[in-house]
Amino acid sequence: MADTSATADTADTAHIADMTTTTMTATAAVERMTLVAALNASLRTALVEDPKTLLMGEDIGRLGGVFRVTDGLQKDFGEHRVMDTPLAESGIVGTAIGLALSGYRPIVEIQFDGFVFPAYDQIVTQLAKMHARSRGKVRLPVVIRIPYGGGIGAVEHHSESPEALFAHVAGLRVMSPATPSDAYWMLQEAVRSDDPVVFLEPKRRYYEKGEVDTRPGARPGPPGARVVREGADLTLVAYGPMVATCLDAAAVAAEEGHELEVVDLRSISPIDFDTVSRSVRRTGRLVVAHEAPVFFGAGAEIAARITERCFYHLEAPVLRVGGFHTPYPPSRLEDEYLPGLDRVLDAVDRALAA
Amino acid sequence: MADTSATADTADTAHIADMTTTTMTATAAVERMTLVAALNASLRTALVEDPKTLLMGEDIGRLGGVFRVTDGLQKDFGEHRVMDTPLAESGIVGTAIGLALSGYRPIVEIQFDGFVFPAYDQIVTQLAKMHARSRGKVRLPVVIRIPYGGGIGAVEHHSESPEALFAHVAGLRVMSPATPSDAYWMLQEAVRSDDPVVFLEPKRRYYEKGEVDTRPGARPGPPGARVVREGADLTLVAYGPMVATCLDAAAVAAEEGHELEVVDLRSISPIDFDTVSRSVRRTGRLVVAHEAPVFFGAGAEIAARITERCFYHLEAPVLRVGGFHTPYPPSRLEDEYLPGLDRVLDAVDRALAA
Amino acid sequence: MTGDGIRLLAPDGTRVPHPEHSIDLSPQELRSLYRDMALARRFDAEGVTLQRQGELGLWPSLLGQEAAQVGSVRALRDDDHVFPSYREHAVALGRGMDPLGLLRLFRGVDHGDWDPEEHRFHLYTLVIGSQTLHATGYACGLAKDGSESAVVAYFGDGATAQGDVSEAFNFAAVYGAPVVFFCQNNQWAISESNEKQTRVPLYQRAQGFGFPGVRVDGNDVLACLAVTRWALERARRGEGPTLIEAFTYRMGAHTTSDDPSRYRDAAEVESWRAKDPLLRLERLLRAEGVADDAFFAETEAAGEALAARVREGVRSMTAPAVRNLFDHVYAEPHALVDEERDAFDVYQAAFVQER
Amino acid sequence: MTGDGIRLLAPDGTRVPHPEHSIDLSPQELRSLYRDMALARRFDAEGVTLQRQGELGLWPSLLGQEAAQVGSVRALRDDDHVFPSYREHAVALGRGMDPLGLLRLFRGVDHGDWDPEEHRFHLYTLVIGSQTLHATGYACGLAKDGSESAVVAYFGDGATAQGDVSEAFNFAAVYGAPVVFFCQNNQWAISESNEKQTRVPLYQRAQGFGFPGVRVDGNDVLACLAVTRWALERARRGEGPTLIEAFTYRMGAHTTSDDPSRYRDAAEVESWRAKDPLLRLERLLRAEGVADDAFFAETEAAGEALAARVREGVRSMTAPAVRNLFDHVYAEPHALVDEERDAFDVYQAAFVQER
Ligand SMILES: Cc1ncc(C[n+]2csc(CCOP(=O)(O)OP(=O)(O)O)c2C)c(N)n1
Ligand SMILES: Cc1ncc(C[n+]2csc(CCOP(=O)(O)OP(=O)(O)O)c2C)c(N)n1
Ligand SMILES: [Mg+2]
Ligand SMILES: [Mg+2]
Repeated sequence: MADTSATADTADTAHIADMTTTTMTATAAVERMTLVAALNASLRTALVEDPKTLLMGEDIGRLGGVFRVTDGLQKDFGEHRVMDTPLAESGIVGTAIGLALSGYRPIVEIQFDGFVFPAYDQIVTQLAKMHARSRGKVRLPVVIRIPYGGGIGAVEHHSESPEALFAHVAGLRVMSPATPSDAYWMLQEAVRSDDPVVFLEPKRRYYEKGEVDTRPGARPGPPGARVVREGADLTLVAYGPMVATCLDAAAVAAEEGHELEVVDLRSISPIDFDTVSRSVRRTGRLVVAHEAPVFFGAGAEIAARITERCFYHLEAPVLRVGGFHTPYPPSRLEDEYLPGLDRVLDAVDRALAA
Repeated sequence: MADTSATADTADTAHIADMTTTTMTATAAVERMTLVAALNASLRTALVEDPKTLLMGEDIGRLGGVFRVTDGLQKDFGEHRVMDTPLAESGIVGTAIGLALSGYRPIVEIQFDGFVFPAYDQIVTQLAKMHARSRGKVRLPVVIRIPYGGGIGAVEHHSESPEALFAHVAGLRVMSPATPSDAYWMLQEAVRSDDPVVFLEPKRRYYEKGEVDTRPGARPGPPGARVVREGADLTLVAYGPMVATCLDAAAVAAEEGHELEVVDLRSISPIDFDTVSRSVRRTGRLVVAHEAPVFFGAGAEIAARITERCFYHLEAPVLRVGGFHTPYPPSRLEDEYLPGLDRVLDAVDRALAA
Repeated sequence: MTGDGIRLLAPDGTRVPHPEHSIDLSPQELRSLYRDMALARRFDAEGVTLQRQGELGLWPSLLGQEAAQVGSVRALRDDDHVFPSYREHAVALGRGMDPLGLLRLFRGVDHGDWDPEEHRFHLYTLVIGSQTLHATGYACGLAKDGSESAVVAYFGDGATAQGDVSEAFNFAAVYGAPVVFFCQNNQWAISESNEKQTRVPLYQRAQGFGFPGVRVDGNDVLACLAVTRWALERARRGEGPTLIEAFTYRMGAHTTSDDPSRYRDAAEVESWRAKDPLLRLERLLRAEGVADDAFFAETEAAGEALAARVREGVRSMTAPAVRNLFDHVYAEPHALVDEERDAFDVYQAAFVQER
Repeated sequence: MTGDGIRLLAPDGTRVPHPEHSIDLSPQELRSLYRDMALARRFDAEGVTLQRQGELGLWPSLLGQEAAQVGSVRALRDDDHVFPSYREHAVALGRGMDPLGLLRLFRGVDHGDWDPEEHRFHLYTLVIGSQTLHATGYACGLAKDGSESAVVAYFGDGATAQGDVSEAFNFAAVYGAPVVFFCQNNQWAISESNEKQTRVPLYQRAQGFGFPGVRVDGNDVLACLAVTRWALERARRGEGPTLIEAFTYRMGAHTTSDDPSRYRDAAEVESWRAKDPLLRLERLLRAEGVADDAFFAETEAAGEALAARVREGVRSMTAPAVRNLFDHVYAEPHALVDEERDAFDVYQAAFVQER
């Protein structure tokens, strides 16, 4: 039976052999690519730049992952760096913690949002806490990549938005890119971080394209919130898959004479409240949109904190638009269920009318 | 090796033998008792009233649970109704789901808050969703009892407040009693509910006493929020272990001339926003206190929704006081860490000053 | 015991004697097993076609696993209970389930909302391994009731790696629960072959938990029936759980979304084609004169009829209104759900008006 | 193999020959093993006393498990790594850990914040079973590095029921990780005896995952040393994991919070007293003339000195300021933590002023 970890010496030789292949080089350039391709390029860069970087997950090897985010990486970097794991998420994350303790920097793929929960204990009680527990002596640079959110016509458990369940937990960073460029660079940031990062990938945007400048000089700073459209009438905050929806809403609102400012949060823990506050102080109105259920969702935290910070600037209560307090519906209902253009605009209208 | 489930016929006989013992009778009366004793009495009532009720958990048999909540119940009802389980929380909850599917009504004990996470997958992806998934055909009357919160000088993982992590999940009910009487009756309510209930027991109040009327006629309705102290100046919302702290704070504030209205939420999912709104419309100010970290905590949801409902009645932003975005500290620090009287009063002062 | 496992019917259609697990079936029973396999295969092919035509969102094909499913489900009594994974279409048919119930799930109009008690066939479960614990708990419940029914939990080779499955093995062993763990080892968990999941043959896992594990030739419907029957009898006698590893092969893609050419050789698939479960039973039936051309033609016609019914049924399936989503989140009234339903009604009404 | 397991030293202090696991130790090594056990026992007793005196919040006593811990840890090389549970005080001492580090955790001034790399002794882990996966991952890392170090993961009999432990067994087997799973079967998981956790002897669990499991007499320090050494050699040779079940007994309460009189008989405890791990080595040492009264007196004195040092150290331990809590939540700057720290500073300053 093949031993994918192998004994020390064969591992080493394989590794050296890998290092000499030209495919190891990540190409740096400005290119139009899909979000998936950007993630793939970012992982490739990480594997090239740091031999301690490892990829782990189910079906990430020959298959390249069910979304092909790791396509070609096992072929180019070998089974020792791109490890197909047994089908056990707790085992994957727990083993990744051990690998991190031994000096590696594992990047874990969870196949779908709905399948992260078997690993929740390891993430919440171990991964999140070990740095604090050791008072800084242990660092766990583990990235947990999770394709998340709905909109792809999938069956149950394949469309969840669990970000609140990670953001509430101290010790984790939670981020979600909205564009191919952010996918590339935020993943770079996540990989370089010495903190554990839950990296949520907006799967329904996987095949949307955008320009990505992968040249080292293009590296932006750590991901704060970003104003992606300016406007004076109302602030619309979103992240991940909902940013594009909110930009569409802003375009429609503009036709109706309302100038919406759209803020892409990018990081969900911590949240860049300074950027949001600055915007709300100008606009006086705030709508937060996410796919996750509204009840105890990110919108609650944003509404609470921004209201506290901007109480005397707010002309209307912060409105939230998001998932209902129901399980994610069967796929034929998801277009109506998801907070789409119309539901966002409805909330915007109500906020503007208040 | 003893088989604690046993074959069908021995199980049955044992069961009938149990039914005839006098210890089976729950005594109904008005009595002063600790919160633990109230829970014990409530479980006893449940076991007496419905032969389909089962208790499951680690060390709940002879030991009576580490907090003695199940003290004496295995002796009186037998191993078939009060089952010591293997040390595996996912197994406990998963098996409880199966038992519920077969017509039983399992009441599960999780030994400590920090040990519920291995069961999180079963709770979130299975227990919470099966009723909706089957469009009502399946009912899962499972109660998950969890001693939660800090303040007892315990080691790591024994002082967590995970309520937000359950409240965000549709399909679960989450409740937490603050007094022995509520402990008795709310647990009755949880056991009778055909929905899964996460029942959070404020462990640092376990040995506080209160009057409990266990006579059937004393049964209150389902647990809405309750105004436990009236006041006109500010509404203070809490639940579980923080209710007593908030009542203390109100007493101190009264000496300083501020009349605080204290609302015990009792149910964390759903939240009785009507009661809270009514109060806030009168007082114009709201402070929410809980032990759990503030970031993405229950206070966020309450602040967001009450601000939306009472925007024009609020004279100050809703303030939240609770745990920090840090892991729960070593026990020698918990008195300072926990939102105690002083931190609650500090928030009250700030809200009154705004 | 390793290799292909317990076998009563060789790929060439000849019978293989077995000291413990022999089985004596009437001609009619033999024909009926073939018929069930053939109908399942035809039904499954229709699932694939419907997905290709855009009528279904996804279809996990059972092609190659007909004997494992039909043989095992045939061993059940009516009052026994099944906890399936998501590929047990032939088991579902064997329990008398309406095939359209399954298809509603894969069309995305519901999450598979049949009543699990109607045919004692639980809901499909997509979180790998979860259902093994439910099956164990259900079996404990049956034992407590003094019932003589038993439970069969279906899962795959990949699932054995999940902690939940090990916990189910242990709970079942400790409680002596009347449950049969039926693992269809179809050699692949999406793109991962057995050696990525386990270091030893899967049936051996059971021993470490204190109950018997056996491997059976999963493409031999007779052996699957005989061995499952034996395991169910153990369960009924109060002897506790059994693990059956049905050694079979996933002839198709993992699901219609999958492209197996990325990770496995056509030659491997070819080698398994020679072990086809239908073909070998057909050989037996013909060799022993139990079935003739007319039977096979009639079976094929029945398959076509089933396919036609399924096709038509699927095409006319519509999704319920979103508003119905709010109805069954809780069994009892729930303020938040009511509030959100009301708000949704207001929103929809306004929206309709605007247009 | 069942019963008490592999044994080299009988309770009466006589040697027992064993075909595979014989061991040849110098008189000094034998004395040193005794000394380590005696110091551990004295240290542990002091932990109990300090808890009774209110100086510690909790203490999980290792009484009875000295041989399992001292024997196994003695088998390690300096560059090997240990992943303990929460009762491995003798293992900690064996690794050269400062005993006060452990006591800080149980005093509640920190969560046990030693540097796990200093003595290659990982943090105590309270979530049952979690550390077995970390150990497996660490071992994979060592193998990738080409290192010849190995890892030992400690856990209890109860822990074997956890899914994580089964997943660790499987990952270790599949990856051939150089890890030794050292299960101290002290017969009890708080109030639950072995038969509540498993239907079969625990060492048998390993076989189902494809690696060897052996039971060793956990009160026989020589056997524990010999068998752990053998398992570590297997690991170093690239032969993968081993499960060792050290059959021993928890002579005390689960922790100082526990009252074992509620669930177990005094007679059972008594019967294990006859198998005391220290006593039997003392008998050997005296019978073979390897140690005399002076040695035992000196050892006792060393124990008292350790206890005194510990007592003093614990009493002078103070908790860090709450403010420090904010320092190590993240390794890198974090806006929310900074904001909360600032707010806390403002609050505290105002509070101090008010007084
Ligand atoms: C907990 C969990 N993790 C991951 C997945 C994604 N997934 C779906 S099927 C599958 C492979 C299952 O393989 P196996 O158990 O052998 O069953 P088969 O599909 O071969 O019938 C995976 C990884 C899942 N459904 N659940
Ligand atoms: C996941 C989890 N569940 C429950 C507990 C509570 N708990 C602490 S120790 C213990 C028993 C452990 O028994 P065993 O593994 O045999 O170790 P021992 O204490 O005997 O050394 C339990 C149930 C825990 N710490 N972690
Ligand atoms: Mg498979
Ligand atoms: Mg133990």
